[in-house]
Amino acid sequence: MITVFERPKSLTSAKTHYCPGCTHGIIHRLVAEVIDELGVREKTIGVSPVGCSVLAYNYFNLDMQQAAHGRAPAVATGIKRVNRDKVVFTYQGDGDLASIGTAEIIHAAARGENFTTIFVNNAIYGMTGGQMAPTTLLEQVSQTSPQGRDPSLQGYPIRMSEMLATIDGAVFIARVSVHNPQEVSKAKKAIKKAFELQQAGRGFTLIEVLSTCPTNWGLSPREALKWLADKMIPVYPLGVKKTPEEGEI
Amino acid sequence: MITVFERPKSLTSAKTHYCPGCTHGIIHRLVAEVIDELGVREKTIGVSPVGCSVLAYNYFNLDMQQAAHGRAPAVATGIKRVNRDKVVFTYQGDGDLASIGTAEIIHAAARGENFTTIFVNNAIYGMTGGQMAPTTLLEQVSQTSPQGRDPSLQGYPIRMSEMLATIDGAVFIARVSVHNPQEVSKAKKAIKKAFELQQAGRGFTLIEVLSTCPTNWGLSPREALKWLADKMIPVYPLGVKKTPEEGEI
Amino acid sequence: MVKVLMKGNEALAEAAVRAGCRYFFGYPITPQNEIPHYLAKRLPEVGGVFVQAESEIAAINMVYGAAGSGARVMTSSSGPGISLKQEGISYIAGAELPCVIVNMQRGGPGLGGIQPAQSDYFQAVKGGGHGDYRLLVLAPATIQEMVDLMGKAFDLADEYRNPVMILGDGILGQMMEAVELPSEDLSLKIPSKPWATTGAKGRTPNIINSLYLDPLELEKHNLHLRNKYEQMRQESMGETYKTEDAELVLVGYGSAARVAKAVVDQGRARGLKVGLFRPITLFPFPKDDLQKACRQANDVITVEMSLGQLIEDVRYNLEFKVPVHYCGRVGGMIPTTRDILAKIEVLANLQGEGEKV
Amino acid sequence: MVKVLMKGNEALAEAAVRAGCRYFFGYPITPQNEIPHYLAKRLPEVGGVFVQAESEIAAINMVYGAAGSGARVMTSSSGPGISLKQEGISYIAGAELPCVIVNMQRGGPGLGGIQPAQSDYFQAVKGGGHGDYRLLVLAPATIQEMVDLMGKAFDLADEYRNPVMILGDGILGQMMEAVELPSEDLSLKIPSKPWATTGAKGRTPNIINSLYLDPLELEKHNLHLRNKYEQMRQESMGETYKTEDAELVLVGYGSAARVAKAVVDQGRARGLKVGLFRPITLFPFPKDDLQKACRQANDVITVEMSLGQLIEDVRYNLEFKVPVHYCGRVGGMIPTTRDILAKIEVLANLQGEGEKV
Amino acid sequence: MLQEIILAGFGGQGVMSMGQLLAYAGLEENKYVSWIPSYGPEMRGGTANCSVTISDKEVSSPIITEPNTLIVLNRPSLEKFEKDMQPGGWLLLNSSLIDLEPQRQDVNVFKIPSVDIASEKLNNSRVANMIILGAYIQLIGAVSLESVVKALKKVLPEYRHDLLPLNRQALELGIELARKVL
Amino acid sequence: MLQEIILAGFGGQGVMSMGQLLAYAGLEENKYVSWIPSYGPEMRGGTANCSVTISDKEVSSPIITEPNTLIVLNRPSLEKFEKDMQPGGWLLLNSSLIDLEPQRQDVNVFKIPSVDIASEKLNNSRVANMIILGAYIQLIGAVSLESVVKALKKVLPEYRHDLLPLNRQALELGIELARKVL
Amino acid sequence: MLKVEFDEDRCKGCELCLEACPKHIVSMAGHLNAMGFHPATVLDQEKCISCGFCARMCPDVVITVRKEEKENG
Amino acid sequence: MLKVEFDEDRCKGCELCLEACPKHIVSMAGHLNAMGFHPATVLDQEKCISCGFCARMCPDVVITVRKEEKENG
Ligand SMILES: Cc1ncc(C[n+]2csc(CCOP(=O)(O)OP(=O)(O)O)c2C)c(N)n1
Ligand SMILES: Cc1ncc(C[n+]2csc(CCOP(=O)(O)OP(=O)(O)O)c2C)c(N)n1
Ligand code: SF4
Ligand code: SF4
Ligand code: SF4
Ligand code: SF4
Ligand code: SF4
Ligand code: SF4
Ligand SMILES: [Mg+2]
Ligand SMILES: [Mg+2]
Repeated sequence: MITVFERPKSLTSAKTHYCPGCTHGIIHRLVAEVIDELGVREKTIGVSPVGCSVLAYNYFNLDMQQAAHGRAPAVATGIKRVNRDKVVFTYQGDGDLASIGTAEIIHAAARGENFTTIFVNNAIYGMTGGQMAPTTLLEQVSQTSPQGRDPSLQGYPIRMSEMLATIDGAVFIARVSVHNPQEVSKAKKAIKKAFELQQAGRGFTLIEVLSTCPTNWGLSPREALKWLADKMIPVYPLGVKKTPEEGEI
Repeated sequence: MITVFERPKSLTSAKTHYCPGCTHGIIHRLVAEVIDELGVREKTIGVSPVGCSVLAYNYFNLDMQQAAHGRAPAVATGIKRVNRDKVVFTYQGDGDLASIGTAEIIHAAARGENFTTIFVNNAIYGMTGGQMAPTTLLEQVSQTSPQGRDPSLQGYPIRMSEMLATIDGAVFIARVSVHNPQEVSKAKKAIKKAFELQQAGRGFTLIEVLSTCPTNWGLSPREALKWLADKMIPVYPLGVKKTPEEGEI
Repeated sequence: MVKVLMKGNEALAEAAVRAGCRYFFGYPITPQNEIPHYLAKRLPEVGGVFVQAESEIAAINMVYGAAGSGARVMTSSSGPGISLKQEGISYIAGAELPCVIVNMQRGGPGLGGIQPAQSDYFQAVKGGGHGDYRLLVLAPATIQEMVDLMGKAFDLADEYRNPVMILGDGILGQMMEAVELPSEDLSLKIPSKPWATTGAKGRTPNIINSLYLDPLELEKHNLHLRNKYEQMRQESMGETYKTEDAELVLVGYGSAARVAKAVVDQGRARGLKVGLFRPITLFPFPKDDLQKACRQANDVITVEMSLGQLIEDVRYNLEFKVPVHYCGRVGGMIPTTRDILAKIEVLANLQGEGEKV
Repeated sequence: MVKVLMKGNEALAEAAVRAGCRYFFGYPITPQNEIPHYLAKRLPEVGGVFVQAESEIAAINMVYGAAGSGARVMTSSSGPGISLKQEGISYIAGAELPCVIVNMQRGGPGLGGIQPAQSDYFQAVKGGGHGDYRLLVLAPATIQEMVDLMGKAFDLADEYRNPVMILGDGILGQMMEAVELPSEDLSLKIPSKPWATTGAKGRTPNIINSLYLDPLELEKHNLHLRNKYEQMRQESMGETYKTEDAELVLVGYGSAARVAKAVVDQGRARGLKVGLFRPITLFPFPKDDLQKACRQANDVITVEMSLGQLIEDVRYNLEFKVPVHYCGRVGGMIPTTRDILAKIEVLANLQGEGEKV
Repeated sequence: MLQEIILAGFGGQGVMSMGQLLAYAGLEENKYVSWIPSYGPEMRGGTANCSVTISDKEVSSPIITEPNTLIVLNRPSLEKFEKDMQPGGWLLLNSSLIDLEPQRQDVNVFKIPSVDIASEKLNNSRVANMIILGAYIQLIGAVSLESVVKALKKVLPEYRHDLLPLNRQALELGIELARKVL
Repeated sequence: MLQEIILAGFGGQGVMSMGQLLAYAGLEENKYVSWIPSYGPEMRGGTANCSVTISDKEVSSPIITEPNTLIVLNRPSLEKFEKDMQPGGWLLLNSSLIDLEPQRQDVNVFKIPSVDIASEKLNNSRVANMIILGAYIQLIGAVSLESVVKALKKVLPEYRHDLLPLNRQALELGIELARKVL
Repeated sequence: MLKVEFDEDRCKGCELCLEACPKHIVSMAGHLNAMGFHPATVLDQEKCISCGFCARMCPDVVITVRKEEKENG
Repeated sequence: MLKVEFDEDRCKGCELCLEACPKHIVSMAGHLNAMGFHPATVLDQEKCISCGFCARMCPDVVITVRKEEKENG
């Protein structure tokens, strides 16, 4: 018998604190698998955000820094400028990256900082108990949009990937999802491509991963996957938003 | 004889502290003319930034608030939410709006805040003596890009208008220039349209105005106009980047 | 009015509404999230506005704009978020705008933890932001007091045109206690604000500003502010409990003072002459009341949930006339009556010995 | 070595380079802009990196990342920018990372002005950010001292794994003075940093973190930090000038101390027994040296460019044993020798009268 | 009288509202009461708990480190809190879900298969908590049945007041069970 | 000896480097020196100024509120600073550009049409400042000609050392002019 | 060795694996694990095609999947 | 009244008006104004077509432009 699937080396054996069915766990694993496959575990430095994934430093079997809320791209800039030959990534939620950390992610992209961002968009603030995120859908109920998000009061969802794709320093931007095994495979491919471009010194790369928050969506884990597919994807279309010209790589 | 051109009422008679030939002065005047023409001087509240135009509160004959560096859109949000029937605008430089205030402008746009931003892009930090701005051109020399802006060290210029045009809450985004009388007229029309859309309660409007900084560009005022036309416009193409669908207004 | 059980954060939010607050700008952070949650529902009911800002920085600057337009407005946060607001707070103080800022303290530094602490004392009372400015700082110890001080906070803010901070902690925010709310006074008198930016209709323009390029002008402005801070002294408040004959006085504020109060009774039960002084305003510090409360004291102990911050102000305000000792827990730990009693007994013994010499 | 004339900001920047600093992250603000201007040119020459961050917040968090990776790294700013860094500074202190932060103070609050001031004293020494932490704070009074303290700052930062602040002001940043630079020591010994994140090659992962969800753990961490701060006391430094027989001691730091020093000579020329105590470390405050310097003093005057901040620490550290008076200018104004002499003479007269009674 | 109660169970088991009910009942009797939840980024489905104080005097800290009453609805909660109990206190446990034996010999233990009883006797497993609360009333006597019922009226929204009789029944069942033990 | 000099003129007139040269010359003579510019968002083309202290003692504050020497190159500067001068001090003014008469009777005034002289005598208006500096050397004697020339060598980049003779000539011309006055 | 193996004590009972399995052979056990969840399990190992879908969807890295080695190669 | 009038003391001598004038009639005066600039001026008022270009480009609102009223209208 050969093993076709087991825990990647770049994950520790710690049990996560994530809620049952929360897809943060899948995304962690994908990142770890990619690091394993590229053989860069001992030269990778990760940055965990403030959000449900704040404790990612306990789960990745890597050198890690824990960054202030929204500032992971700045922290990663500091790390990468010192460790030019290492692989650096940030792992950030939508509150972290698309709200308080808007300036940091945009300017890391504009500077073409040579690291990779894994952007976990679950359309909610998970850790603090379900407040509206910039990515919360119209009509979605949250603790701070109790009547459902109303554009005249709370504005419109932001499509970060599309926005970041307008920036010259960003070389690869893609939106993926993890709501079924096929999409999980695609997500992994995109993450791998981003890391490879980083290794080639190409500049800023970001993978937006649509993710579930069953707890704060008030759904079962399985319902949450369906909600993601049915409600989120129409607003946040999957696909590559920016990529280096064909043949360039 | 009829007067075809004189000082608008919405400007005070104070002499400005701007350097000779600095087009901040032209842009001030255009905003004041529009306010005069719309007859809203007594119901307009302006927000001045931190930058060369910090003292705009001395030049506009209006109720004004002076905002912290980059935070004018947040201040304007506070003002407009209290004064729903008033006209509110911010006046911001490129360091203010495109660097430290990136998050504030993007989220004011995303919330569709019903005010108007006059964004003065002169590709430099004027007030602090000529440091690189996010909008500084590649190869442009500044105090903090002494060898000329090199994308591998300092990244790429940001096109804020194009980026903001991806945001649903923004209704009208245009880039104009003031390097000759024709463009000045067009700039005024764009500003007027933005204010009118605000009065109609349509949401966030922004006019990016390409402007000169002869002092920190190291050029005479007339050379500066030429540099703007020859060097800046190719990187920052003029035009409407987003507008409400035809017929909607 | 009947007493109801309410969570501290919610009671505080409702009290703000009843004090005429119609604008809230904030950003989520534990342990104060029930304030935005409550107000997101409640403010629209009274024609007010709730905005979840993109960050604490945006929130405090929205407060600046709204306060400059004459509204009763507040924001709330905790540790890291309050740090981010420091520039904005300094601007608000510099531009002399009235508003209320709530800090439900948690353990630090850095991300720290989310359990109750009092580690932001200095930041609140000495001015964590740049420049010579002060906040009025109110420190409730019960939910009832939190509610009562909320009304007071808005009044003081308007009176002095100065930001007022309510310095609570995770306990006060999260716990439920019986509380009596003030009535919804529809004829609430909010002072008129002729300086506010509302559009210069029929008057010269109003300017909200903190910039004074001429140093002589800025000095004048600073001296004006200092006068105001001096004036504020008259607002200082403190509570004394059994200090008349107290040979040992505990000093603590907020949640820590609750524990200290219980210790007074337990200590007295053991025959120790213990009393409590509880500052209610932390700035201005109730110096005279403290000195009076410690008149008989041989020793003073500060009970605090910080590494020794309050103790500096207590020593300072007692002018080193009485030895002041520290008894505290930090990082989310709460001093227990046992901790404090133990400390008291050590002192009592020492003193006994001291007297023998 | 020969002395050269250098602008304070540039001398400081060059001294940082010679102390092994290879990374600078900052954002423009007057009156410290010559630091980034200089380093934008200089750092690439020595294989270092200069990044103009998008904001002060980004800058301090870049410092966090670089410091966590083991580099000698610094940032600099002034008033409003330093306020914005408070959250980041608290994180750096919490995660115990070494770095140097420069504050070239200007007048506040809010946008204030851009002329020299010392109004950020409390923010620097009491911790303007949240949580119980302290910075080591160094206050040079000359450009030479600024250069000398820069090397010291990096060493102390590494030794204590703590952020060190250099608290200057617009005068020290903008003026030129003669200065002797340390040699470019290519064999500079920077301590090894086995805790840094460099990729977990052949070892268990390193984690840079300030989060401790368990309050007992966070308390432990806080107590560890407190021990460190206690340890730092041994680093306290102060300068005395003619205090041996001084009946009146002036206390001031930085630029204000320069003026005070001139006053000592002028006062002595008039037959007054005046001396100066100048704290060089503001945290830890050189308490013993201060007390020693004031042994003969009937009066102490703080000379400060703030509304009365230093005075609180001076009183505290003198334990109210000597009356302490205030003599200051604010908002960008500089105390003149005339101001101070006038104050001294008032005191001298009062005392004369006092003695008659 | 000083009752320091910790109530703990899985997230969805209703320990929070049970605690609030107790606090409200104390308030009905003009006692000083406080309630405080544990809060933190603990895994949902993990342990949730709250602390309730009912006292004749002002409540010092609402955070309880050594409860004199512990009400646990699941096994991890028992494991977590048992060791902190004051000697002589009461430990009430939901034996329908907890198969573990308590370790402490110096506390009084009362096991109630509350879910089973609720299902069997009242045909509604959702009032299991009320049975435990009934037992608490009987065993400790800190609040009366009437106070709890009054509190329920306040806590339940008007349109659900039809549930009051059922809840009262459950409370009485708990009282009955506990009475047998004493 | 305590020289507190304010030098002021339009932005482009070179007052800043003139001040630095003076400070350097003082340093050559092992004096305590300081130099500090005015800084602020003043309009370019407006008034720029710097303060130079040359002293036998440590410099207290480099910011000068009452200069004993004032060197002004344009009219607004004269208007701005004249009133602050110490009585008995020296006021040197560039009369090529300043048509205004000084008001103060209690200071010594020396007017030099430096631009005209530089153009006429040296065929190079750019060394006008050096003529004024020469006058300063002669009138006040705080630093010597040799020190200023040494300082120039340090301040000028190597490849422009060919300008040294011309500058020396200008300095000497200024000395000469001032000598006649005394 | 089993084709599909569950590290039962890590399972949070979220059922994502159950949803993902093309062979519908994943079920939730009747008992509770140490964390208090009904853990997922595969009873009919025979039917498993080692596609790994279950493991790919498991957020908690509970599942190891193995394949029979082909006879040749 | 002049067609094009300069508030001389506000002029900063930037020459933007000079550059803008289609009739090339704006010139810089030989003297300095109070701020120390050579102010702009139009000597040949006759040639002015009142197009306002100069005023539109002036950052310092120095210029007032007037037009002769048409006889009819
Ligand atoms: C400066 C600061 N502000 C706010 C918080 C509180 N906070 C912690 S996590 C979080 C939101 C996280 O949401 P998101 O980034 O979407 O991550 P998720 O939990 O959804 O994965 C917030 C606001 C904080 N810790 N620091
Ligand atoms: C928080 C803060 N950071 C930095 C500064 C210093 N500062 C003042 S103006 C300015 C840049 C202004 O540039 P820009 O916005 O482009 O305006 P311009 O002067 O070019 O019109 C900076 C960095 C400040 N006042 N406050
Ligand atoms: S709260 Fe939401 S995002 Fe956070 S762990 Fe739970 S399910 Fe995941
Ligand atoms: S510095 Fe530049 S932007 Fe500022 S006033 Fe002068 S020319 Fe204008
Ligand atoms: S490996 Fe495939 S077939 Fe086997 S249990 Fe998992 S999902 Fe089902
Ligand atoms: S996906 Fe993983 S955690 Fe969820 S039920 Fe299956 S094995 Fe358990
Ligand atoms: S109005 Fe037109 S024609 Fe007349 S001076 Fe001005 S630009 Fe020239
Ligand atoms: S554009 Fe205005 S300021 Fe410039 S030269 Fe002409 S009139 Fe003078
Ligand atoms: Mg999220
Ligand atoms: Mg600019």
